Amino acid sequence: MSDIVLDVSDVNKRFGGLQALSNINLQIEAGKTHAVIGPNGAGKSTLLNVCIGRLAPDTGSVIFDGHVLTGKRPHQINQLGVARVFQTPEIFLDLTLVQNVEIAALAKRDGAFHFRPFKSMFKDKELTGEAEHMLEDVGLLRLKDEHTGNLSRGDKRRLELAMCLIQHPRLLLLDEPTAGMSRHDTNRTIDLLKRIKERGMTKVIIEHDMHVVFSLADWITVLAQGAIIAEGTPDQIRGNPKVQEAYLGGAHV
Amino acid sequence: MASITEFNPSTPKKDLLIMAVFTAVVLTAPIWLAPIGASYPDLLQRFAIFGIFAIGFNILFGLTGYLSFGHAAFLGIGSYSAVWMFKLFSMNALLAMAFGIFVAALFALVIGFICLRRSGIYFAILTLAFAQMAYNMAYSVLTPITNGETALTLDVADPRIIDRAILGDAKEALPSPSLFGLELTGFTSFYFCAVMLILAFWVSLKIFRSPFGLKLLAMKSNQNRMQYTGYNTKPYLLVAFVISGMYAGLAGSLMAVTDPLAGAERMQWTASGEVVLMTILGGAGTLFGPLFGAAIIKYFENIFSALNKTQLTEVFGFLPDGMAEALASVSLLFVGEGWHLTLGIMFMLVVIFLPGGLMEGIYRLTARVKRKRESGGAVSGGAVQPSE
Amino acid sequence: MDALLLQLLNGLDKGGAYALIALGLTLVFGTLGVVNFAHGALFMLGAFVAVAVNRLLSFSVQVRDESITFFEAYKQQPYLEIWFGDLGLAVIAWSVPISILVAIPVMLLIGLAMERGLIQFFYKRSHAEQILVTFGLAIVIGEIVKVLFGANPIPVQAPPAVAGPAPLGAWLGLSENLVYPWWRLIYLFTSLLIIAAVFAFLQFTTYGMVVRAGMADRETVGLLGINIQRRFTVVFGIAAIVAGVAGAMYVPILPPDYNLGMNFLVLSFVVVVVGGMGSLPGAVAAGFLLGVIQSFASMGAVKDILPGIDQIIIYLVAVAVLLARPRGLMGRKGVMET
Amino acid sequence: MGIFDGKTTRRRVLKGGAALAGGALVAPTVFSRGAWAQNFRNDPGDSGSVTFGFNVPQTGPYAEEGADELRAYQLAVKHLNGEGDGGMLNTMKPLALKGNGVLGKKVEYVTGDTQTKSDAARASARRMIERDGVVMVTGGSSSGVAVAVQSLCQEMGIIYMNGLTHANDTTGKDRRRYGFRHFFNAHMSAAALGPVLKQEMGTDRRSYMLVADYNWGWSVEESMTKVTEDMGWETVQSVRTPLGAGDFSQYLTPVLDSGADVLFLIHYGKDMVDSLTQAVQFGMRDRQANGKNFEIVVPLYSELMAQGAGKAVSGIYGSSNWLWSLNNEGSQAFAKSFGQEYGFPPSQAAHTCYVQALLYANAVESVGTFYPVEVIKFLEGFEFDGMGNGPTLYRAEDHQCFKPVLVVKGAENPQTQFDLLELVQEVPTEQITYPHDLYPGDLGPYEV
Repeated sequence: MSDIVLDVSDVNKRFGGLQALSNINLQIEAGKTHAVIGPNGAGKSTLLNVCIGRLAPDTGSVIFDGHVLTGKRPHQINQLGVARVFQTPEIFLDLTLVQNVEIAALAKRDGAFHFRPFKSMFKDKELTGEAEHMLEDVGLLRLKDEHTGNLSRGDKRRLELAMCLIQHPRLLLLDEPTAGMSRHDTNRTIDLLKRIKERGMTKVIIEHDMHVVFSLADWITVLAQGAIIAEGTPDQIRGNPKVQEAYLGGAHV
Repeated sequence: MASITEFNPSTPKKDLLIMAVFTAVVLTAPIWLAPIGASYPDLLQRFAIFGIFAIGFNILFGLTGYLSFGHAAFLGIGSYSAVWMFKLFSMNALLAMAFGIFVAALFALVIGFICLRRSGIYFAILTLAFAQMAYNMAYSVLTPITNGETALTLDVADPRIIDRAILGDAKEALPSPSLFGLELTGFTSFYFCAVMLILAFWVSLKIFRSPFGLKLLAMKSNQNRMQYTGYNTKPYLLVAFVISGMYAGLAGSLMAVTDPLAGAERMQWTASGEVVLMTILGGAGTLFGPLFGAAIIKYFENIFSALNKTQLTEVFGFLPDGMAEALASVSLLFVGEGWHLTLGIMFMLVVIFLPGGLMEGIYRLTARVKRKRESGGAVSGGAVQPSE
Repeated sequence: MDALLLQLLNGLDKGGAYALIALGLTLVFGTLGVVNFAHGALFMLGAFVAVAVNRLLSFSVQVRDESITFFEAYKQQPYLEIWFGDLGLAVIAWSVPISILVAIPVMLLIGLAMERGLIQFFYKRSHAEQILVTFGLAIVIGEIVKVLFGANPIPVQAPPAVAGPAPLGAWLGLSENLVYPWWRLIYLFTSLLIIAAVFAFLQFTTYGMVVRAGMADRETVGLLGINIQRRFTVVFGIAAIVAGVAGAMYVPILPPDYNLGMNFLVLSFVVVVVGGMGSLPGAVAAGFLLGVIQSFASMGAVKDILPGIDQIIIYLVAVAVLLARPRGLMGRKGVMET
Repeated sequence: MGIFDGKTTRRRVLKGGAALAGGALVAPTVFSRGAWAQNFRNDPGDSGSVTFGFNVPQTGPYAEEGADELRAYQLAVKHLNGEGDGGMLNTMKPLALKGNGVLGKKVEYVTGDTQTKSDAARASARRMIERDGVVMVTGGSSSGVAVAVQSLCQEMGIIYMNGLTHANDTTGKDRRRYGFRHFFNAHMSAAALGPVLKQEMGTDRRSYMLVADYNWGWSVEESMTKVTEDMGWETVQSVRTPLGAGDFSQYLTPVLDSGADVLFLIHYGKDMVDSLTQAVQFGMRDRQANGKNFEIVVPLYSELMAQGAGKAVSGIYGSSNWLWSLNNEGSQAFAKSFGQEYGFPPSQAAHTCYVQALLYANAVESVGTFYPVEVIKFLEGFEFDGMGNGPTLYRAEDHQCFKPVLVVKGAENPQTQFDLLELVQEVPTEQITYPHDLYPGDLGPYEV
């Protein structure tokens, strides 16, 4: 019996006349990289928003590690161990790279609210060390004292990943992590994600770049028009005619 | 976009130096401000008090980016509380200040809790609305508490329960605020304010260097990311709001200490606007900027407004008579009753030529000089740049 | 009943003034993204256009009053009167309506000059800097007016035919006591007309459509190859005209002084925000709403129950609206929220 | 700055800071020589000149009035120093001044902006006292400022000669030993207006009051209500209006339907200009109510306000401290020298300020010292004449001047822009005098 980290069961969501999600059931196993794919408008983003509690499902439930996520606020969900990477990198633009990562580390260490105004940042060598180590891990150490505004999109994504990783989340949600990236940046990001994979972190990737999905995923769920049309290992999905029809359009991948 | 922040990596040693220099500069202000005619207790006190006000405002606006347009309300509340403390209990400055800060904090907690439900201009207008209500009420219907237009002042017949219990009922004349027997008037009073300013600055420095301050700044940059990183942003904002409200309360009660009077116009929107202008003029989010801004505006208000034709004619006395007269007349447009004009022009010039305020302007200028020196390093002998 | 009707009129009248000022302010927010603290100064400048026109028209022959020996007092006879007799006097008497016509080109020019000369450089700057520079500009404009016209309020009368009250009660078959100043009725009517004109312009002209599209999504419209910049300059000019005409028309009701703009500044911001940033209908609705509520709150019966309520009602309403509706009455998401 | 070189330890920095602080503590005494060494503050000593502080509103709603006050002060300084035509020095009785300054010292002055805010006014006054070493402060154009600066001057031991302030509090509840007021007050306005209103409008009137919602407004309201009700009038309603309302329509329309036939506009400055202009537009000057002509009364008038309201003032009653067109020696002397200097006649604000400056100078000259206690004792109970208001007494108990009060009316058909107001009656001093304990207050000590 494998350990289920995220359990989405019987979720339905309707926007006006549009059935955005119908009867979604997903069980995400610990340590696995789980990809959700589907053509535009398939309901991927809605599903993600339901998973992080931003949207309440009409029916069904989302349970993370024994906690109902629906109705919880973003910071509470994060504090439970869910980190999220956004479609467009969300980082702190006015701060330096190392500060960006430190803030993420502090959230993990000190919790959602922590008020000690007389504590000095620079005496916290441990924190800085940890942050720098993390930056080194994603290959941004040399830029650590730069402001983040000048980073390339790929570097911003890596920074955002670093911010998520330093929190050692139990579940990492990635919303199209390579959207809008050059081929070079995409490959670097894939490499990074692969390395993380080796650490056994549970991940959910929403993506429609097949190259990314097939390089990373252990298990793939295919959405189309709000419903799951197929599930399986990359190989199974690759060979699934329904998927090819709905999504790949017969093209070779 | 990116503003200069004092989060540029610093070291404890550097900060200690900053504090030492700052302390020295503040305490010697009566000496080095003498040549520009600003070395008299009242103005020096005002520099200190409005410096505190602006430093506190900067903790909210500079760090979190939340623009409060009603901060003068807390200044006024601090003043009224302090004067009431004087009247009812004791002339001890510390008691009055403690009370002023406490009451201001209470109000800030309630008002902040409500206003922080919104952000951006909606937040600004909410704070403005509360401050204007406070001002309008204090000026009229709350007169029994505030003494309205004529301002709340001390009276020989005030109860002063604690003082009378300790010192007896001897005094005939109006007492001055004091610090355990030391009367706070004239330069003594300035030094008292100066110490408070140094303390206030030190607290602000600590906040700027703390994880708490860093988080506030991060919130200004991206509140959404902050929430998804696991922070409950509301209490952070509220704490920042209350802290800056307490700074305003401290400034307000210090105003009462240096001059035991509390008037409603301290809470008017123009007073709130003034601290906004001070902060932006000096450079929001910088450590020293708000102080500079406060000092400049107060200097204009008190010194430029006091220049008149006779003095100007004297200044231009070395010129031929007609010319001196003409120059004096032209200058008169900018000083005396025209001092607002100078202030307005200065606001415009600073924003146009020094984006980000005076401090950022200074940073940019020094950075440019540095760059020039670096590029011309070989010629100038290659000054070694301290690595940061 | 009569009292309520009159207060409703008062409220609408006030509302008209609020709405006109707020309209331009929100237009500039919505299109240019600029927080214009000098908008009140435009209102004030409009009022002083009326003063200046009056001064020009009544330019006079100075006849020394010999009864006063120790300073020069003059009896004045306007040239217009000398040249054209009663017709000349009539022209002077109608100086306010005339000045409204004059205000249109003058305010347009001032608006364009302001936008091209200063505001355009601040589109991309932070709101804080916009506030500082426009506030500085407002001070400078105010001080220049002070130097030119003095600090005292300057009276300019409405034309005699409409200077007094209109017998509303007699028209409606109600009490004789029901009267209302002609000029205020004209003000209300004209403000509605101007509001309608601005809406029509935005709604029915292609120019206006582009501007509206620009308000909604500036980048896209810019990508379409339309010179949105120039159109926004014109928008600023329109905002200046609306504010200026509102100011010129307001002169008979409120003798203007150089501080007039500052007095209206805060209020107009409250109106705009209650209406919702960047929403034109919101600004108009909020203007009338606040005007009417303020009028009713000032009634003796209300004040007896809640003393001083008239002093804070506008702010109370603002707080209530903003807490109930996060973006004011009709605000759009994301505008000026950070 | 050797102590900052090399390795800076916390201890050394603190020490250095303390040393600097010590130095600074000593330094100020050098700059304010005379502040503590002598027996009273700002004693001009052997200096050849003496400085007065003119603290007037230069920005804000009363800027124009402040400008006129400043002109008057500058004229007073000229006259004191023996320049110009001497103005009221030619008419004042008794007179000790010789036209050679004060006690042989040339009079100089500093100016400041009160902004019509008590904080700013006190800051400005403090600057004058602490930095510029003035022996006397004078000015002000509102009661809030007057009371605030007056109490400051009491604490500092500097004499304050009030400018234009009309609330009863200034010499009532908030009277101070170091403060003196030449201007009349709300009580006197009411007392003077009463009989004239009775005579002009009869005893069967119903009045409606719009009151500026702050201390001054309330004190006029109180005085006016008492006087009018004593003569049989009925107060229908009294409504308080916020300061700076701008548009008063919502307060004016209820008047139409109230059954009142007299409207009191207890407003000053811009508020008065606005409310009066608007009241006239509502037809209130020309309407009939209860079979009588509807009347508007403005308890406190000023020329500058009349200019602001323009034609709206004609036929409106009010009271005034002084008019330049008064037919007496002092007034003419002052109006003449002011008119020749500036090209237009002085306002009542200018007059009261000019007189106050002269009165102070004369008191000093008379007692032969700037020592404020002596000067105060001289001014208390001082009787003088020839200053434009006829025989005048500075009452010792509350430092309020007692002199005739003018009831004035907006001119029906002004010939020039300078005769907007015309005199209706000069109400004699006896009628407006009241016991000093009617508004009880405490002057405080002579020595501070």
